[in-house]
Amino acid sequence: MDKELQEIIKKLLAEKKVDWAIGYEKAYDELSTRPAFVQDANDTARLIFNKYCINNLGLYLTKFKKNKLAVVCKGCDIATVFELIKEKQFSRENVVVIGVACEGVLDKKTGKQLEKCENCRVKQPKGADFTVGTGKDSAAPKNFLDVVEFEKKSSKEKAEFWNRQFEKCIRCYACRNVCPVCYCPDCFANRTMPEYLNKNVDAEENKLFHMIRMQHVFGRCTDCKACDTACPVNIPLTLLTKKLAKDAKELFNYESGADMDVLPPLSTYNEADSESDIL
Amino acid sequence: MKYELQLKNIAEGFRKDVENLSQQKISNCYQCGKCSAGCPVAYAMDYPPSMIMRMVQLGMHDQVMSSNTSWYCVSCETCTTRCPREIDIAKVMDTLKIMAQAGSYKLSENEIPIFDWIFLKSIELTGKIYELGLIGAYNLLSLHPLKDIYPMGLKMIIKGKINFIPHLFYNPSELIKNIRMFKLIRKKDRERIYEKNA
Amino acid sequence: MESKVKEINIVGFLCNWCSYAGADMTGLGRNIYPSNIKVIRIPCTGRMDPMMIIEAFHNGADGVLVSGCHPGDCHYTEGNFYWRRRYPHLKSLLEHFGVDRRRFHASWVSASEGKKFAEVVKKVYAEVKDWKDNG
Amino acid sequence: MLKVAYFPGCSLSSTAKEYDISTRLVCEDLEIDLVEIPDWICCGATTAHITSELTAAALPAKSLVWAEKQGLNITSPCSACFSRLKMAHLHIEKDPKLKKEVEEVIGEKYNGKTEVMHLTRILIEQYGIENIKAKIKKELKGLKIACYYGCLMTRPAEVCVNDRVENPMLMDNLVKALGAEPVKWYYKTECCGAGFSLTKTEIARKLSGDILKEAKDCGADLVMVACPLCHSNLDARQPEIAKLIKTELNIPVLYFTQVLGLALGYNSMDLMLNKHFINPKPLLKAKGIL
Amino acid sequence: MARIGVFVCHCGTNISGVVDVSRVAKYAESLPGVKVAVDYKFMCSDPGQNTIIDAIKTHNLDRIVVSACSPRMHELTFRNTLERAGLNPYMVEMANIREHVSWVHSDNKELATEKAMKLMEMSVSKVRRSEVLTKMFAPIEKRALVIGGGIAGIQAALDIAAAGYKVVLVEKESSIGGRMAQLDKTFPTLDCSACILTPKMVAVSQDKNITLLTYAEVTEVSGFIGQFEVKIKKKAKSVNSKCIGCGVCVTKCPNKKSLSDFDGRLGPRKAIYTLFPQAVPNVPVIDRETCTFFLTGKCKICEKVCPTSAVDYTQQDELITEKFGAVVVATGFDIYDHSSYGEYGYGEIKDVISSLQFERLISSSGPTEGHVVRPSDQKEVKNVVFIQCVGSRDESKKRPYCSRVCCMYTAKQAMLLKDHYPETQSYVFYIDIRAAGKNYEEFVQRAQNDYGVVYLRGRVSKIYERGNKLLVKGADTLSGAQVEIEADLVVLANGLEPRKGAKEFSQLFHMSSDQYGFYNELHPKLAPVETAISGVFVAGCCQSPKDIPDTVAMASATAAKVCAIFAKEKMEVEPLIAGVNQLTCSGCETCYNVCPYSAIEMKDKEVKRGEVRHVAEVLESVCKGCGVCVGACYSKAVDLKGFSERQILSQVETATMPITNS
Repeated sequence: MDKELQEIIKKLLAEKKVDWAIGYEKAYDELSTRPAFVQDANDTARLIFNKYCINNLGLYLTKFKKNKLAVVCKGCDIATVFELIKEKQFSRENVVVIGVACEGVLDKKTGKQLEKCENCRVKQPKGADFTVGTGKDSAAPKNFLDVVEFEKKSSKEKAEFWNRQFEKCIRCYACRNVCPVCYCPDCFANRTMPEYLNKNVDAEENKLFHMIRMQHVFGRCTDCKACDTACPVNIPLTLLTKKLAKDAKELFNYESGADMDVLPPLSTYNEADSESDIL
Repeated sequence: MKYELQLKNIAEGFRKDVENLSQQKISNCYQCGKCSAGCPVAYAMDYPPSMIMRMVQLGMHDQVMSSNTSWYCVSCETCTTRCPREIDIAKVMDTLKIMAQAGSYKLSENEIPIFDWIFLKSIELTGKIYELGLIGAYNLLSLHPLKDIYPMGLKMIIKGKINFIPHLFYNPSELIKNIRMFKLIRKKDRERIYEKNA
Repeated sequence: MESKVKEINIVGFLCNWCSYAGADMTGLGRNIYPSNIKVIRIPCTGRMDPMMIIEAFHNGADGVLVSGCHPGDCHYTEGNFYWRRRYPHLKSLLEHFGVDRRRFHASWVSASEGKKFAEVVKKVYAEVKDWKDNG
Repeated sequence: MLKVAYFPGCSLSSTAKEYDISTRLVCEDLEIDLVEIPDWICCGATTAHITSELTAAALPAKSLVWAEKQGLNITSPCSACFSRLKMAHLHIEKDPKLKKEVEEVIGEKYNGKTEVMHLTRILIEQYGIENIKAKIKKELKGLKIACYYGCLMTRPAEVCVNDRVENPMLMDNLVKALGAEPVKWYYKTECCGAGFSLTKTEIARKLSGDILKEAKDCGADLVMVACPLCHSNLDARQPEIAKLIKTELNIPVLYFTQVLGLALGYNSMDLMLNKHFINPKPLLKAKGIL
Repeated sequence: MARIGVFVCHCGTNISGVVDVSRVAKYAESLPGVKVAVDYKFMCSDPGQNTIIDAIKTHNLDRIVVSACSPRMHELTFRNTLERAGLNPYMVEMANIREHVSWVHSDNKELATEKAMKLMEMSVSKVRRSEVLTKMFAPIEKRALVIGGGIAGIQAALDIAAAGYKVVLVEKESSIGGRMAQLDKTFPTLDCSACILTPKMVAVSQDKNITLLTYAEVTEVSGFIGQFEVKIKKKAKSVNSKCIGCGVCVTKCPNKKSLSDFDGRLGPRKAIYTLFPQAVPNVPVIDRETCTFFLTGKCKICEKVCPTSAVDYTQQDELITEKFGAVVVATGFDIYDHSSYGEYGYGEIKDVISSLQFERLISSSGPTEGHVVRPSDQKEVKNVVFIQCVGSRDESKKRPYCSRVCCMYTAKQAMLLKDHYPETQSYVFYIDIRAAGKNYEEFVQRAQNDYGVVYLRGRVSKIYERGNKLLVKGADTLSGAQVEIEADLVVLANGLEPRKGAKEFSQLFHMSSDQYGFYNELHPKLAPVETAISGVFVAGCCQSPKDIPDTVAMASATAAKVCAIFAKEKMEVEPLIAGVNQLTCSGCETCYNVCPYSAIEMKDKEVKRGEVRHVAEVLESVCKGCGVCVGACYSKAVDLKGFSERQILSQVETATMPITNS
């Protein structure tokens, strides 16, 4: 499988179809991988794909967007690429998507498979230019059981829960930095005019940061779990990103990255939109 | 003119009492007279309905209570149906009757309260109306012992239209339940009226 | 525990063309409503940046009301349609973070609905008070 | 098959037995299942609502609760009972405080799920004029009928579902379907003074007299009613009224179920036509219906 | 550091009666940046404004907060004040402590004062973040559109044309004239309606500045003051411009199946018709829904008899698009349809007629040539009952308002009837007589004293049809008596209501309307002909019921307003529009997608030296300042002048802060 992947990229680079290829390579131990950026057709041998390739390489597309790129994508990462294309961060012609079949990736800290891989319906990538390997999609659709369970709590319990979580937050912004759709040139969190966010690190300010970030990525977040995995203090951000996915689906029947022709939910409207709850 | 308006009565909440008990906005009446125009018994009333509404607005408590108007209301609801201000005038008339009976006014009318009392007593004790008892008791108490006996009453009996034996509950526990219910209602009613009058 | 009237703080965002004018109409009709609402004038509910609402709650507002033109009446044709999409999503998200649903409301109040505006504020006040008193 | 809870009411078990019998006959013929409410108590009629609001709501509520439990709609041929049931239903629905009190007093919950319909609506609207037409055995040709609706089944407007308050047509349509001719008159919904029948009889006499006279003037052969109170005023008091207004009246007053029964082929004994004070048989014989 | 002045208005006692204004001013002084705070009786008065100007000069102020009434009322006034004082006019903010405080919180003066302080503080916070803005100008298309060819539209068009500007008058019927053309005589002078209207109609047709589009409707509107773009559908008349109005076609047309709406459906109307004899333009139209030729393909009689071959069956509807600088809406009214009154016979009793039908009956150009006869049997009448307030002052019919003209026209009709038929007797049932107008009360008195009309104070409960008479059952509440009248004819005084489709029409312009559908004026007293949409004015009964003199006055007022716009070289537009900070724009095109005016352009642009990025740019002349883009932008790169993120955020922060040291 790695061989096939390497050959495809080698060819793309050799034929000058792309300037850079973004893939995975082995890192410091057997359980670690890291992004690899390849410019030379003869340098492709280090590219690999295995169950520890947890990163969403879509993140790097916005950083390299002046070049023609090839990117190795798990099925789930492709949604990110499409979402970014929809947001005009680069054009489809400038990206070669190399889909890799994936049987689920593991969190090396726990050794367990990520929760999102359980009911994955894109183990066999869809919409890629090249596909390597074959995967078997899950029959069951994505479930939101944990979100539904959490929603049942009273608002007081919810607030207390998040306060506890965000007390841990050190505002390292890792979640933002690994988020493929957090590509704003100047994040609101850094602004001073107006100062949306106090620079103090305390539970309330941290919560404010996360609330605004979540609002900003609504309808764009593909629930790729990059932020959740990156968080050094284990804040369950997945509970938030999944909520976004659930709301987008339930309120506007929208799935990020699924359909290239549909505008993000907040960029459009329908005259027949629900009026319930409006006084 | 017969009356002089007592300005303090206007403020003293007779209108509010009637409004609260009937849940009708009497201040909304603008005296168009449509109720009086259509009332089939207005000819027999001391004051036509629209005038009663005005008198309630102005707090003319004694005149309203001593007039026969509400007692002559036959509850045909013609006024209610046609009122352009959406006031349920028939219900206001009911309320006035209820207030009159609960209060200590000299009723301009005793036939109807007597009839109602017997009527409801009959329901309390038998669950249904016992016509013969009803008519008999009513005639006795209203001092017209022979009213309607001849020829109509007699003919009714001949035609088998009137039962001699009252209906009874098949199940005695139902009877007890019924009497208990009436007791509870009376208690609640007292609370209701006193609460409003207080 | 009964909270004091004074302690309840509601921020209202009213669109200039319908709801702000409607609130002016409330004044012309002398309809009394709770004084807890502090109104911020915005050109259109489409201008309503969700961040501002999050900031309002963050800063300690007990309730937020956003009010605009009825659908189809927007001065800018379609601004309120965009708001109508942001509102349910934002409400749901805020609720997820523990902002009770009784604290955040939206309404349509036209320039002639002075009475309705008073009713809306009373309703929002009652809901926020209910949240404050009963959790 | 239509199935409804049946509330006959006090009058139908005494002064208006013929209405009860003809109702049951006709419904059996049309295969409408009338389930009589066991141990129903009086609706409170014209007295409860002027004595206490709570009594007026609590008495019918017992029957409403029973019907609701059975999952049935409720009907009564008597307009007074119908009106009390319907008004109780509406008042309880509108006034949560009253609802609470009523539930306390009767010791049961009422959810407002049952619909109260007058028997005319059950037969003419729910069962359907066309279906009735199909069952007619004898057309009532040549009979001029004044349909009299009275107050209680038409007013207030909330009660008068699917028909006009001021000029109801429900029974007129039935009469037309039966082959008879509905008389165009304007006293359809005037009050007969039923509430005062026993107490202020002079008023009942005057009002009923106006109605009978108008019916006569408009050329009606008979008056058709759907209420035992109207009937006793128009029929049993007719001789007194005639004497009072010094006019020959002699208009038979029939229940609509009796008229319908005639068209369905029942004879005068079945329908207990002999119970009426004004004997309808000569008229019906003259028209060739009996 | 900003130098802010705060001015608190008493508004007589409107504000000071509830709010402790001196406490508000005192609190203002304690706020950072506030150099001076004063309260004054009437801030908007000349001395009030001069106080502001003086304060600006003495304290060297650069920003102003006025705590007074609604900014919708006086924001412009105070912007001008600042300009006169040499400041940028956009450096003023208003705190609305009248409509939003004193008038609505009079139940608790303490809380009201605290709220007033807070609102003032919020405005101080906002003005502290205000920026200098420069005025913008836009071109004006000096052509007016008048919609509706009734007396209001006619008057407005004539007045605007007289000032030398071009006018397009659009009327949906085949002739102008409107409701007034249906009337016989007018109150309180009893002069003939046609005699005073027809000369005006002719003047319209002869005015070189007026283009008359009859049988036409406005279908789409876009743009804004100075630059409205309007689509007008000209329905096919099937008669072209060669027509000389001889009327032969109408006479010869064999198809008279339909009833004339103009005549209140009391008489027939041909398939080819003019509305009435004095129609302007006097060109007939073919109603394609009833014309035999259009239904069956046979007939063509009108084509054969036409001496100028003006009949053209092939004509098609035509859609034209025109530009206008201002619009006058004068779409008029309908009368209330009394078929919802069951007690008056559900509109089915033939001899119970509407007031407009009576006008047609008694008009000599009407279907009976002026003979008042019963529609049921064409017999003459003796006793006539008039019932007022049908569809007016009736909550149960959702028409609680007074229609203002019915008392007067009922008196007029009763008098006309007596004039024509001295042996008749009229009875009028009324609730209150509302005759507020010059010579109006005298007119109603004359009806009672000189014409013997019997006025009975009460609403009619029911009309019974008895034989060929109508039995009217009413009451006279003054005497407390019930009344029964045997009448030959009953005339209902139908109230006025908005035209059917008024609501949909108002949405074309995004005008607001009240719950009945009457269009809302901008201010009930001080801007009675303006609407919330600048450049769109309303005249006549589409705004509320009114009589002819009021309508004409209102129409002339709209004309003055239109001329005032056209007299300017260029249109001043508020610079409260969006702007993009391209350094922070991420080029996601969200703003581009949501902009209702397509005022955002996406460009590849060098934003930093050597860095070309895909970014948004606002087209300043197109942007209307709605701010939808600001609400949608994640990167916080778009902002709205006058309602910037900094301003609103500071308002939010202030609003949620407790009042200090109060």
